[in-house]
Amino acid sequence: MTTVPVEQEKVEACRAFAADIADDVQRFIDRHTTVGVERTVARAYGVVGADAEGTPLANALVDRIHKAGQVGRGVAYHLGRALCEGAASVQEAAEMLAFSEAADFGPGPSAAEARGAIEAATREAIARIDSARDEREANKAAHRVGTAPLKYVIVATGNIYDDAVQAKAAGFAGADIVAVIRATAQSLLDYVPEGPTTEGYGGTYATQENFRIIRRAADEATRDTGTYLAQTNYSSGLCMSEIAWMAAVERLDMLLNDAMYGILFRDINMQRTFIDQYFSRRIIARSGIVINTGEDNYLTTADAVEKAHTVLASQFINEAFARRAGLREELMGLGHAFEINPWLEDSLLFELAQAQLVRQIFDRHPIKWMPPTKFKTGDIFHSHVHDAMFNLVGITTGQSIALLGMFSEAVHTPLLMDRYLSLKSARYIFTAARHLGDEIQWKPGGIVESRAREVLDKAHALLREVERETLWDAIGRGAFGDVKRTRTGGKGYSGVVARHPEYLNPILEVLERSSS
Amino acid sequence: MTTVPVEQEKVEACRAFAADIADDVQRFIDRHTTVGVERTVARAYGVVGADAEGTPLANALVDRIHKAGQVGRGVAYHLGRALCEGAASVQEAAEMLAFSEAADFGPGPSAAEARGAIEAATREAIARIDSARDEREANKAAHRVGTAPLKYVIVATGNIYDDAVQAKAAGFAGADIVAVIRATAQSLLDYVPEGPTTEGYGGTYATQENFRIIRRAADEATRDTGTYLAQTNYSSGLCMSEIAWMAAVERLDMLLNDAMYGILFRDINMQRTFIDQYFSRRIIARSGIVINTGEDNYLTTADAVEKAHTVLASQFINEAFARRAGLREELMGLGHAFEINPWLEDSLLFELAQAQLVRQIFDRHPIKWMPPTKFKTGDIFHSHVHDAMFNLVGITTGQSIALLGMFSEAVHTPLLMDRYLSLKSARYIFTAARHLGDEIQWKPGGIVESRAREVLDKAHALLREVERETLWDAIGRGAFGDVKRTRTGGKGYSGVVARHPEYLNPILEVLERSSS
Amino acid sequence: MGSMTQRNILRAYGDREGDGMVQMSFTLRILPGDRAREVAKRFAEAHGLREPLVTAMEQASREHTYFVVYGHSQHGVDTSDIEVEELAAQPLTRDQIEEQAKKLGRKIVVVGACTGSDAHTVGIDAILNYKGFAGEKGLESFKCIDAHNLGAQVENAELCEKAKALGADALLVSQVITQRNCHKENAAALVELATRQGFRDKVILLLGGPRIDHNLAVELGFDAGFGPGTKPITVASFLVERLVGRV
Amino acid sequence: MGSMTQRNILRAYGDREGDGMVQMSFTLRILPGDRAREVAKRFAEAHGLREPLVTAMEQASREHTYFVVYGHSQHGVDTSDIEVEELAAQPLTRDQIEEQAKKLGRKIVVVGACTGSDAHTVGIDAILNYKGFAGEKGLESFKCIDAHNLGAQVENAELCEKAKALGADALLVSQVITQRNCHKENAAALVELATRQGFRDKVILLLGGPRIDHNLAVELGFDAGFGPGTKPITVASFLVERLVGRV
Ligand code: B12
Ligand code: B12
Ligand SMILES: Cc1ncc(COP(=O)(O)O)c(C=O)c1O
Ligand SMILES: Cc1ncc(COP(=O)(O)O)c(C=O)c1O
Repeated sequence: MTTVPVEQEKVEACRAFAADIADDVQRFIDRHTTVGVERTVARAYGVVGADAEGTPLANALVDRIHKAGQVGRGVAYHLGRALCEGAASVQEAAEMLAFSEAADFGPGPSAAEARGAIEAATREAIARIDSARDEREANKAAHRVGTAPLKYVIVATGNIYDDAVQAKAAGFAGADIVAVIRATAQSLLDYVPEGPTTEGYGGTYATQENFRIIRRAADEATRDTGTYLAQTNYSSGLCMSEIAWMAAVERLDMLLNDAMYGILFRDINMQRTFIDQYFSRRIIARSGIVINTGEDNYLTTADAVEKAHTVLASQFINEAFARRAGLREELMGLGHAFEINPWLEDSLLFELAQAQLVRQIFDRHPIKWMPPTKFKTGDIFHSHVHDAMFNLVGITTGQSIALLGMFSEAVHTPLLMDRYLSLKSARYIFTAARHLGDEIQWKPGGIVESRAREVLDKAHALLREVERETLWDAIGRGAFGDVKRTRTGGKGYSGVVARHPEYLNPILEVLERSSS
Repeated sequence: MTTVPVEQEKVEACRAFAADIADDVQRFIDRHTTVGVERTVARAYGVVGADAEGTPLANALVDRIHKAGQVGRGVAYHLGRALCEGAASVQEAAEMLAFSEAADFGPGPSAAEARGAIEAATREAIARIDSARDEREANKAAHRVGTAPLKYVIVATGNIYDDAVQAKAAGFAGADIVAVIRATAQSLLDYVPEGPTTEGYGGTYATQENFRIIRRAADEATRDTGTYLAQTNYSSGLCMSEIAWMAAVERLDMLLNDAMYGILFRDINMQRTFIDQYFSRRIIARSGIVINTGEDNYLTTADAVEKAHTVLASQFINEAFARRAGLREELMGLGHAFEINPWLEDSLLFELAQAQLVRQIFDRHPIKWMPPTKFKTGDIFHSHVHDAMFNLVGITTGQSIALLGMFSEAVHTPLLMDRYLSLKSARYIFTAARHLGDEIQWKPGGIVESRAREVLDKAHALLREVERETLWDAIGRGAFGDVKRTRTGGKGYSGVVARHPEYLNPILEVLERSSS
Repeated sequence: MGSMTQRNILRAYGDREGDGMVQMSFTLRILPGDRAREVAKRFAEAHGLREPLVTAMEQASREHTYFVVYGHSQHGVDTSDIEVEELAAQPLTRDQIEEQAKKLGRKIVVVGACTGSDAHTVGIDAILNYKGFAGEKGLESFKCIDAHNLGAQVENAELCEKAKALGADALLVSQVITQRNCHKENAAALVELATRQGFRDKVILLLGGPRIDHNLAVELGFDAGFGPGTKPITVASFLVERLVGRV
Repeated sequence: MGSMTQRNILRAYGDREGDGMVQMSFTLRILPGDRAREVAKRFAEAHGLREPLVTAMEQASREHTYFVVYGHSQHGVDTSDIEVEELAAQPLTRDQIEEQAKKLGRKIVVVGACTGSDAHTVGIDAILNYKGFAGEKGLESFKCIDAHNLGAQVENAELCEKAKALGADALLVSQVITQRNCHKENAAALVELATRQGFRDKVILLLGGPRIDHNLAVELGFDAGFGPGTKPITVASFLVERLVGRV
């Protein structure tokens, strides 16, 4: 496989900076929880259902506790306490706590007592993740699994039943992974909608039932084609960890999940995001889901030549956070993208350099390679060629997961035909250039090598700076994606809560003990 | 620039075989003429016009001489004789010889006398080629000239006035070279039609007036864009040398011209073709026109992996013939093509190997690189991607002239829009991968290197065989393009004539003295 | 029960049932701008596209602009009344063909050519020659078939002569060049010639080529037409069935 | 002379004047085959394509087939009656804008946002921010303009509040997400809100985005619309002309 020279000491120095950066934030994370985390715990304990307006019980429950100022003890404490005090089940306990006049959030039994009461439910919660994981693995073992670069396509009709049709069509046409893009506004919703949904703009809501519908379709496609069709969705936004949990129990294979994306691109509060990502990743690690980070997005707002190093720096940080949440490298699908101005001389060499560099530095990671989007226009013919070059760089540099470009990128979320043609083109190029990467050696000191060196150098410099100023401040001054955010600004800040000294979260404890 | 290892001794051996092969045929050529050659001579002397049925005077003249069994003396002899005998001009002489009862083809003055009579006309004929050449060169010097790979596109509306519109559009859209494809049947016509034409299938007739119309359009485009727009057409078929002459005096820049294409692909008699190609190339050499040979065609009937070496072998032969006609390497646009089954694993590596090999072996030659056609389907979207890979290999291996693929290849001769998109795509890839070739070193002993070695080895073996059996017999058994032809079969055989011991062709003599 | 014909209207499918989404591209002699976009929209609307979206508008010459448009097509096709012979549907197997052909008591004589000024041999070779096409051997490889391939650039008159001389059961004509319908003229001329020469009814006439389909061939007076991707076995199967009947 | 309006019918151009050649692609819920090809042809014919040629027919799912068709469009557009404001036609120069704006005696206050759940800031940033777009600086860079960029995901209500608080001369709204016309709903809702709040007539409302054009914006109740590739100076020019008049 082709290589560019990578200074190992520099890489290690980057990892060391990233470790410091993450440790600083991790200390904060370990002392806090959020309403999102607690709703996830509630769901894991089996709290289900929603009221007539669609407010999930998990929300009603946690909101009430929050109103009482008692989220810091952990929802597990309150549920455990209710069980101690006679509730017949977690569900009953949750309903009581959410709606009953009798609910008491004042002083009560000790955390140890509550923990005891909920211990069986804790075991069940974990068993549910584990058995879904086993089922996923059995299913994969029983079928052919695609070879890298895995062909990843999105569906986004807004209607989950149409999405299912499209997902199966994608499987037929050769996709390895299918993602149902979320509706535009969902990441800002502080709850996960219930049931199947048929109306969404720019995508379809992520709901547990929708996950099931697509899983069923993907399983059918798997049986039909003999090749395992993986499913992915977004563990992002204000319900990051809840969705991670739903994905875990519904056998999703991957999740878009990034330590900083929500902050930068959805203006979600930093503290909230950091805490949520941690818990989401603990679940993901246990479940054996592959995450996909979102560094590609930086290049949609910042220039891909000037700011290439911010992608690399961010990958080191995402890696450091992921490691602190127990993920092994094989589950870390770090994201990067082919977003250089295509009309720039030698843009392809720059893309090759970056792709190669990331591939080598994160050699055990299932790197996620994103197609051109920003410079796409409605000239669908040309757009198709642009994607072809992306496919070529992908196979040449051995990317793991290739989110295939769509020729209609600048027009609409993909039609069935767009996806078919995208898959056909990828199949052609991945076949025609199968061993191109093995064949190429880069000219010493040439454009590709120099560019790779430059990007690593700059990433190193940036990480040193971020380490000095802390990640909080670095984001504050726009270090990533040219976007600036403040520590207490953004959505969801009110859902951040300091942990009580006796904070109880037995599920997190189990997860923290296990390694993925 | 990237290289594959090329055994120089083997290349030299190939050239030596090719020299023997061509010498054998050249001995035959030097003893013969054809009606086509003689019509060309007549035209060069200024014989113009056609009768009401459209039969050109040059044809009427030579046919009559042929009927009299006197073509072997050369049309120059007959014209010269008529001048000796009182004709006021070559044109008058021609008319008399073609139509008059008084025309006498029996014994007459000596060749020397006839030569003397036509000497002034000989000088004028040559001067006309030379001044057209000077004009072309001045025009090029006054404008920007495209950089390699030159972007070559075809127009083929059937109507010369539409062709002119399309040619200008191509110039606007960035073409460096424009070819007007010929009507399907023209190469089998044993005359060149007169005047502008507006009806042709699969292309537009090559006529002198049509050449002028396109030259005018191309000159306008040149002035408009500031980049010289070159013009090309086909010196092929039964009127090979006549068209070469028309192209020379009408300032065309290139000509499709191949020593064997007519034999193999139009079933034109071998002897006829060899003689015609020689004279056509003598004119071409004087005129400074770049020829494009047609080895790409082999891969439309034979398999591009199995028969890649036949392309290379044929290039050596075409080179040897061209050299014998006085062409310098800088005018030899040897043809090859990107025609491997795109669904074959590593097809792109094989294409790279072949393109690179040809580039290196013929390093001073303006190599002509032909796009995929055979495996094109009516899926225009995919076809566009297929062409993109062709463009990529072209820029990477430094091809000189790239005939750009059209996404509608399997559908129709290109529409204005098809050409626009093709040029746009080439512009993108030539820019984005400008220095890719400089950056790549091929893995020693890898797929690319091994393939290049294999092709050269096989070409060497084939040339050795052809040398042994002679080219006549090699073609007889289908050595090229999987097509078999016999020495006396095919069209136009009746137009082959042994030269009289006193054969007169003063124009050829001048051309043979000059070097291009 | 009731014999109501069921109407079955097919509409285009983008990503939602019934959305009617289609894509068009075209060139107009107009320069890009707000006005040109409006013209392109109306042009698309004239074709029955609702809410057309002009996604590309690029100047392609000093006078022309190239457009890409998406829109919701209002049109549908009633598929219930479309009857088309699916020639390729279920060809006989090679063994069935040989078996069935025995009933004829002699070989089936076929003569093929690419006619007129058309020099594209690859298609007719694919059907006739031993070597065949995409791994499937041509008619020459069938024991029951005596195949003659006259190659390309064959004049209709020459083809008819040969056919008569060889006592052909079937004439196989390939037409690849189709610019301004020259294939139609050439093909129709052959049928006329065979009719004039009085043997039209004694032979099976097959037409093939990348832009040929069964309906077109029948319109032109042929017995059947074969389009892109045709396999030799489909042709053999058709011939045997016509000459001997279905297995 | 006579005042006859000249009709000027534009037809598509392939490679010969008047050939009407257009390309279409679409997906139908049918499996590939001779019948499907016929259906695709009829579908194309329904759009006004003569002699449609189905050039691609590939199965894209268990139930769907993707088609490419070429054909001669019978339709033409009468361009003589199409009147469209060419907003980008001749914008003022930067100097002219500054000069002209002086007549106002104060800065032009503009407030911009990408509204609703739409998070695409790049477009509105390109117009408003100093940095601008494709080398052209944004409205912020004009001395005569006081530009406020509220960013993305801004609710209409919030935008109106800010606009009133800042005494905005113009509201600049960006809408990028357009799936099933959500941009139209959201844009229309803003106009309604501004009307309800009684300041619709006191401000200039501009709408922009990759799928916006002037006509659409006007239909939705805005003063003008700006599509893909809009340059900040065109917007500045428009604003000055509206507020102060043409130079
Ligand atoms: C190879 C090729 C050539 C070769 C031909 C070599 C040869 N000996 O055949 C060469 C290079 C010589 C050539 C030359 C020209 N070509 Co050409 N050529 C092609 C090409 C690339 C592929 C055709 C092919 O071989 N297909 C593979 C075969 C297997 O497919 P097929 O023909 O469709 O056959 C299958 C079926 O149709 C069917 N079938 C076909 N015939 C028959 C007959 C019967 C009886 C049956 C049952 C079935 C059947 O079965 C076959 C197997 O499935 C096409 C573009 C393309 N990709 O399609 C252009 C193309 C056909 N050529 C074209 C043109 C214009 C020319 C030229 C006129 C160009 C020029 N002016 O120089 C010349 C002149 C040739 C002439 N007088 O005919 C145009 C035709 C445009 C049009 N629609 O009219 C095309 C479409 C390219 C283009 N876009 O311009 N060409
Ligand atoms: C960058 C991008 C993103 C970035 C946005 C980052 C950011 N901070 O802006 C990220 C990655 C976050 C993103 C996310 C999503 N995106 Co997005 N995105 C794009 C992309 C690639 C480019 C858009 C862009 O920046 N263009 C460059 C700017 C300069 O162009 P512009 O917006 O057209 O602006 C110009 C003019 O229109 C005009 N203009 C624009 N606004 C205004 C306003 C005024 C007043 C004026 C005068 C002029 C004006 O002037 C500008 C300069 O000329 C497009 C695809 C494409 N290539 O177009 C998809 C695209 C817009 N996204 C899309 C979707 C669906 C989404 C998601 C919903 C997907 C998902 N479910 O995850 C999310 C959610 C975002 C949300 N809630 O809105 C779809 C929209 C489909 C549709 N037609 O409805 C697109 C088309 C991609 C696709 N094919 O699916 N996206
Ligand atoms: C990490 C991550 N999360 C989520 C999303 C999707 O956006 P939304 O925030 O609308 O879910 C993306 C989009 O690229 C992403 O990279
Ligand atoms: C050398 C040469 N001559 C001529 C032609 C064109 O064909 P025709 O014989 O119809 O002129 C080609 C086509 O590729 C060619 O390569």
